[in-house]
Amino acid sequence: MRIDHVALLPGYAAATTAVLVLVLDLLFPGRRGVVLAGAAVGAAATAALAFGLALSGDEARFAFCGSACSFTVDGRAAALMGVFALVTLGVLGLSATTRAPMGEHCFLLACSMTGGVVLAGAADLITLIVALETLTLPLYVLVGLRRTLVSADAAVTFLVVSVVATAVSLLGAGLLYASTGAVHFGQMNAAAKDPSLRPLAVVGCVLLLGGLGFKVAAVPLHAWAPPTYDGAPLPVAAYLSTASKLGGVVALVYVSVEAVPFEHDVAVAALVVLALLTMTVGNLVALRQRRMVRLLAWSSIAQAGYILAALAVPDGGATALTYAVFFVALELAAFAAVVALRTPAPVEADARVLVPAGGAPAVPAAPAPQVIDDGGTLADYAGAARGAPWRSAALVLALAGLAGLPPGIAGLFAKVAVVRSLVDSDATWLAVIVALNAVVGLAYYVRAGAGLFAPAEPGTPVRWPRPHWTIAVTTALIALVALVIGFAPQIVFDAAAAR
Amino acid sequence: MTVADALMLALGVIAVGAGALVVTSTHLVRAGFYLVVSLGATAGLYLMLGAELVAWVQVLLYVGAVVILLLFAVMLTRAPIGASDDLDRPRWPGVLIGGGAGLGLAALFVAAYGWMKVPRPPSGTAERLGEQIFSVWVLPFEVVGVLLLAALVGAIVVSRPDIGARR
Amino acid sequence: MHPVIAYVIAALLVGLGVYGILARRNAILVLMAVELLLNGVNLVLVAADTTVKAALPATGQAFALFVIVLAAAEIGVGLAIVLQLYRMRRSVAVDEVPLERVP
Amino acid sequence: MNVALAAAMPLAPLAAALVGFLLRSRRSAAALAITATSAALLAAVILALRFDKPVSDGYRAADFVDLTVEFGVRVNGPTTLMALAVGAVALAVQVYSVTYLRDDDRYAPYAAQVSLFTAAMMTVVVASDLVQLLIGWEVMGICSYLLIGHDRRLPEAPRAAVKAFLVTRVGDVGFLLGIAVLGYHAGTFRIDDVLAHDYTGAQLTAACLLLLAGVAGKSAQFPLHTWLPDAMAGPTPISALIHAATMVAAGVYVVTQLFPLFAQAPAALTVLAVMAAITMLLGALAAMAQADIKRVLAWSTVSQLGYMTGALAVKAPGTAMFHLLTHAAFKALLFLAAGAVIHAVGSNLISVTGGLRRSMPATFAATTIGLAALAGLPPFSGFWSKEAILAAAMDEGTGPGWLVYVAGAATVALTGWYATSLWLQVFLGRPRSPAADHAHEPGPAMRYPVLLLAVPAALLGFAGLAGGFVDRLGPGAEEVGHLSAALVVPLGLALAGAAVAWVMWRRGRAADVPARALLADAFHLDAVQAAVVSRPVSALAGAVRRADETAVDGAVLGTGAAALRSGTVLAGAHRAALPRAAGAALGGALLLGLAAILLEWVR
Amino acid sequence: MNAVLVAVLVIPALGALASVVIRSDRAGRVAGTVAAALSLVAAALLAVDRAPATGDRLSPWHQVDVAWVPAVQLRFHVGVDGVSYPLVVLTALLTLLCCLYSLWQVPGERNGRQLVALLLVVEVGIVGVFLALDLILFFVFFELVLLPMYAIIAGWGGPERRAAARKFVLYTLFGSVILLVGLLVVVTGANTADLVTLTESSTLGANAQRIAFVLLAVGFAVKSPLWPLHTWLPDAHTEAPTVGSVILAGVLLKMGTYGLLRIGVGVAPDGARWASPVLAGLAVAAILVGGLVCLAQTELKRLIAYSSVGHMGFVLLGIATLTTTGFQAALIGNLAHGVITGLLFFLAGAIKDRAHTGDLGQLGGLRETAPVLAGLLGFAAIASLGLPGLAGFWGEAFAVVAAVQRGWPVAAVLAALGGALAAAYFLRLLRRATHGSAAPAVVGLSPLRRYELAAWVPLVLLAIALGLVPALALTPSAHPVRGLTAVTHAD
Repeated sequence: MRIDHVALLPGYAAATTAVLVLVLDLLFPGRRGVVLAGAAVGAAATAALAFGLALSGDEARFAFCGSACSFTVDGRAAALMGVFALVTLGVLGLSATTRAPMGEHCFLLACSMTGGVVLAGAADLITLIVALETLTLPLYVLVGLRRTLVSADAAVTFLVVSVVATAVSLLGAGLLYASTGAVHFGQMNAAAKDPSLRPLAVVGCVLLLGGLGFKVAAVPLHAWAPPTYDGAPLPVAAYLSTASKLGGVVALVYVSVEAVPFEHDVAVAALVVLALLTMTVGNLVALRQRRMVRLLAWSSIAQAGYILAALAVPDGGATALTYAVFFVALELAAFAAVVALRTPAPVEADARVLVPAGGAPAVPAAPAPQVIDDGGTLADYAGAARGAPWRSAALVLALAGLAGLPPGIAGLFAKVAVVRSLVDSDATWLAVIVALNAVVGLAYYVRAGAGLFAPAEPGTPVRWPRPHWTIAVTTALIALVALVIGFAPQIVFDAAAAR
Repeated sequence: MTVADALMLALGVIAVGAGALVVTSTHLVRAGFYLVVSLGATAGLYLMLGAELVAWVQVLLYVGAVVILLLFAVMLTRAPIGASDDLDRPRWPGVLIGGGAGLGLAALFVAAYGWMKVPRPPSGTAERLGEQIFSVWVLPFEVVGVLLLAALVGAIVVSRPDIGARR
Repeated sequence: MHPVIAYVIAALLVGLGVYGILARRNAILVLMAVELLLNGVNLVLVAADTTVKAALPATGQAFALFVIVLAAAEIGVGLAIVLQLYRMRRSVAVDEVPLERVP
Repeated sequence: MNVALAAAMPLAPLAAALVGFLLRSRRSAAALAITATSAALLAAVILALRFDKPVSDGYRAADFVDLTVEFGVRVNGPTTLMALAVGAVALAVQVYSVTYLRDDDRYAPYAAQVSLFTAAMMTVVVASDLVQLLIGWEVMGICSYLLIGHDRRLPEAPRAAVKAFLVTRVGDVGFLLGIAVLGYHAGTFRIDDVLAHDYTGAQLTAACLLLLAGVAGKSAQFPLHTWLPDAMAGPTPISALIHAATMVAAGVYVVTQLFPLFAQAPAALTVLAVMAAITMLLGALAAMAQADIKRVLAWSTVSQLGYMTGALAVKAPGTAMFHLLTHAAFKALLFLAAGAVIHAVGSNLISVTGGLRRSMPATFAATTIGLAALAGLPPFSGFWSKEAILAAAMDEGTGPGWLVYVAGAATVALTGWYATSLWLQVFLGRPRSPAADHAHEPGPAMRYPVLLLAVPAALLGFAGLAGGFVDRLGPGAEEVGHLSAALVVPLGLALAGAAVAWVMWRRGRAADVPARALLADAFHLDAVQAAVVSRPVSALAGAVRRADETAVDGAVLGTGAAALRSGTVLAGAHRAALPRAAGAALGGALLLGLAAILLEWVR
Repeated sequence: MNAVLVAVLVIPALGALASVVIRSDRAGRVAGTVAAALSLVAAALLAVDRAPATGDRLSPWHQVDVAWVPAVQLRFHVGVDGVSYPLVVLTALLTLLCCLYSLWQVPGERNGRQLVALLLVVEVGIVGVFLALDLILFFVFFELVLLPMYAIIAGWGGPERRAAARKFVLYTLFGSVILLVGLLVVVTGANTADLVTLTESSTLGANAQRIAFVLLAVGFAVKSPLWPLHTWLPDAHTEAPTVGSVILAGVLLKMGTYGLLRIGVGVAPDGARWASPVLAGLAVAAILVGGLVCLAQTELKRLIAYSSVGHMGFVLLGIATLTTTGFQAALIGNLAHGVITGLLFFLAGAIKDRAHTGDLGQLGGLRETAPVLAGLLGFAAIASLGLPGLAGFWGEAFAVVAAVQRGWPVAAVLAALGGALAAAYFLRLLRRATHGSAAPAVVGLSPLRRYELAAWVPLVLLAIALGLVPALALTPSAHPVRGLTAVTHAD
């Protein structure tokens, strides 16, 4: 039983962060700033350790090795750990004005981060699924913490679909074990000789991938995403659409590339089907969205489709991860800009949204309009370009990047990478479909972006209050990162390819 | 057709039957109790398959905790104790997909294993399993710890609105 | 003994769980159905130990343990959330929870 | 030196034109234009005097790698004569215009456009490269367009201008293609090299026929002649310069320059002969029935151009050249004189003139000379050139030759008729309107050019007796200056025509020609053209536009709309409750599993 | 000199930045204009001390080659040669003129510095496209143009601007994504994205070349635009502000034709030869359709836009012939169309701004009320109908010659007739707009301003210069063009 604790350092750091937050919350009740700072420091430390690990050496590190290891940290895994930590850091930065209890908010985020960090290194199905569950479960709660009808609905939707999906992937994992007799990626690969058990393996593989598809909101396991994002507090929605999705991508890559290459063509077939459905449905429905967050949600569904498409070709894993990282940066930038633009109203407003136990409407009620604490409709952004030019610029940058156009060059390179890997493995037809979907995508990104420049309709007093300074700084930093990796994308490409 | 098979069949019939009642009964509370029965029967099956530890954990955790939780929830949601007819939605999707899944899987297993015969697994695997968990599976074990802690805190913070009101 | 019996039972449990998830209106009943489904999965895992030549014996049982714990955690949080929903709506009927939202 | 002189002929007016477009005051504009034109004329004169042997020089202007275009000059006998004629007429017109456009506030651009035209015509004359020639050729066309449209008072002017340009442009399509064929096979567009190149018969026939299309357009040959009569909407001096003396003759000139090619393409020459025969008869017949002085002259121009092309058709380019020069002289004279008459009576209509003999003696004398030359009465210039053409046609002897001869002879009679008739109606008898009563001679600036032009119109024919001149006309000028007994036939016909006209005039029925309406409308060829070309094209245009907007663009918009609709449908599918999400997830998983199994089985 | 090469790209970018960050509107516009002027100087400087020709197909005068993203084989490899140089200068010139124009006149008089900044960004993109010697880099610059142009149309355009801008951006993006696939087919097939290498020694299989060329051709055809992929153009032109139309018609369309020649033909010569008849057929169709639609068109800017379809048809016909004559004709045709149509749109904008209508039915008698404007319009129209002696002639006449050369008499005849059609609709335009008696709409027009003349006169002079001295454009490109045809005829 070999355990390389260096490999585990980021994990330890993450878990410690969670505990630290809990302690701080006890020691300094009501001191939101302290708790937030503590969590941020922890996340930063995790990120630092992870990237240090990534740069430390070329050879991979292993832990918990019996006949096979259940935890492997190579350059790619370490970098992914770092990304998880950074995303968490960013979301923490955006949470300064969240109306959720800060202690629990930060604690749950830290737990989720722990799940992500472990997931990045997971090398067997059990660890993978447990880590993934750790990444997800705190989010049920976080989604519900807005304590409005909408967010309660969102939480339940998320919970039910997620539980179902977990069950499906567990069933798949079970069938895989039943057919291969192993759960460690390497060994599963080696096993699976018995032809009579192949059907089990096939179905298991497909079910596992399908279940994991839920995390990236792949059609048909996508329907939870829009209501959940829209109901969740904005920072949590940001986290859902970035870290959580990245987790799904990592899991998919590990499973399809590491665990079940022996069922590769089946996996590919499944992934292609998922990819086509996902990108097309996502883009088409996004065309009809009127609410900013829902539009982002549907667009992120479509983006997941591109990732799946990349996964569907041999050695598309690196491309998929690359795309995912670019996407995470841009999506986070978009949400950051939305948060910065939609600065929550004063706290007193709470009383109006918090439906007191007892007298609640039995029918779904629209949220109290006078309280700005969600993404709002596209029309709500009219005049932003004039009132808040820099925040709008950040949003436009992010949207352009998501559409794959300059100035968001990161997105452009992401698209190029995916199309390239598709063309490279003679899936030109799929490349063309991806390309055409990008056109549909631009249609709604442009609509959202142009909304910022539309003149604010008279009557509604549109004011753009200065955001909390942490939100401002975080937004600036994230936008900067999104811009910079556009000009130095090779970093990401290398990290995604490093083994 | 050995004794073991007969026993397994019997337990299986109980488990499945109770399960069927769980998803069809018009009494919330009774559904909970049927769930206990079904889970218990499954625990028996675990024993037959030589997985004592799993069986006992099942009994303790599920029958002891989960079902109690469920029943509390039933009460807290002021659900009618008696029969209520609004528990079910249109059945056909469930029948279609559920039936498809169950029968499909069953067919799959039958096709895969047929009437294969295996020696009855030796009992007393508990300690082996225990040490395995604390050696090979210690990482997921630790992570599960974090997970449970998160679940605990989460459950508390969600179910106590006054926390949200605190600043 | 013939493991196929266990497997078929597991399959049927899974099917019942799926049916329950789709056919029940009450969120709590839905969660019960999920338990049933996961129970089926566990049975598959445990039964697998008897049939497959495992690289590491009893892996299925270990897996099953973890699944039980995961299920428990999910139920815990899940019920809390369902209760919150009940506070908001005075009802736990899942088909009153809309996916679409009128802006 | 000769090269420099030749280059100066187009460049001087060109410079004047470019500067002239910026000028405002009419005085400076007039001074500039006249100076430049005089310079060009002077250069032409010196060149004509100094000319000894053909020269050609130029520089590579455009490099298309395996084809090159050269700008340069190419001087030979006909060049010098043509340059002389162009320069002289241009100068006369410039001077004449100063007075004629006395009260026109857009005189300055007018003068610049005339200068530009002069430059373009000179370019055609001296061009050493087919593409360079094409440049001059088309710039002439645009100038003609601009100048026809100059008169803002005439509502029909813009239409006539557009028609003139478009009809010639259609011909130029052929011209361009012909040049392309020649240049492509020869690998160059230099005229000397093209003439030297050895083409296959098919290539030559194709190229020559294509070139003829352009010639027909510019030189108003049937069936592309319809623009010339309408072009009379332009100011009279323009009609004299462009639509009588120079531009319309350019087609003939170009053929003479390229004649070695045509000589090897008998098919093209036959076509040319038919074209010429129809054109001269058509022109003469139409001229008989016109009520408008300028239109009479315009149709007579068409008919005379028919003579020239006829000469070309019978392989007598020199003779054609000769007639070109004499025609330039007397037709310019006639137009300018007509301008004086119109200026005096304030109308183009013959019916308002009459008895101008006394009030406008100078104009009367000049017109008499011009008409006599037109009718081909000895000893005026027209007589000599026309005789030469008919003689050449007779010598040719073949079918085309006879065709040209017969048509020519018939045309002589008709020409005699309408020339005399015009002369009698305008100048003799009694004034038929108060305006004609008070008519008076125009100012000197208009009078002297007329009188000066009268000199060559009267005497240019005798140049045909001078050997040196005949040599300059280039090949195929054998008949020039040689009178034979055969000339009694056309002469007699001409006199007969004149006599008939006199008789009819005496009876006061000068105007009522048989089938007047038909002839006046030139056999309704305009209507035919409109029905066959114009209206179908505009109908097609409308159809294409509709198709482009509904079908092509419709497909695009349809795609967008379809995407939106399907988006709506799919979004509608999500307007449901939570269980559908779970159902979708489970159902999807189930379907994936089944699909996988099927995939497994088919393998 | 390589510093200058980079400067041509950097100066406008900095200018754009400056004009955005500077608070005062006026100062911002001035800063941008200065940057445009500097970039024009830099662009002009590119012609001096050229490197000796190394290859015989593509040998840049100057080049900069830096690794950027090895993972997608992207190198920052830019260079200029005889084919791209004139276009670069034209781009810089037109941008400068548009900036000058915007110094005084901005539609709606709202935030002109942003407009100037966008113009400069567009310049960066277009110049980058012309300079790029790496396929992926080419694509990056190709995409860079999209959103700024969208913003120009949507921000400063006419009443229907939103729809038009939307159509523009989506349609052209459709083109460029197809283009991307084509480029990547080439890159993955030849395992390099370096244009010089690919052009000098194409290792692409015949089949790959065909697929690649079809995809590339579709991509570039949308941009050019080639019938029947042209319908975004009329709307965009009609709604765009004057400067937008000028840039759009003047240089943006050239990215398509340039790309088709430089990349389509240069990289996939076999594919080009295989597809050239179809391309020629579509080009001729474009010429005729463009002409006929113009003949039935009643809106000034729309008419000019459709005339662009026809003119670009000539350019594409020239390229399709795959002869040196055709290529040279295409290149000079590009320049001529840029100059003349730019001028036409300037004039159309001036007329619409004054008369408040572009409907030919309501215009008329312009030469009575605004003789200079009418004269310039006449000049531009005559130049645009391909009158010999002006810029437009060479491209169109020699496209026809090239068709004859290639042995496509029918195409030649139809194209030449298309030329006659051009004359028809332009003279119709002049007759409707300038001749006749003054219509009420054109009575009392404000006189021409000095800055307007300043923006137009260079184009007028250029049109004359290119017409009389075509060598200006033809000489530098002679060498590379010879090389290109050497590729396409290597059987």
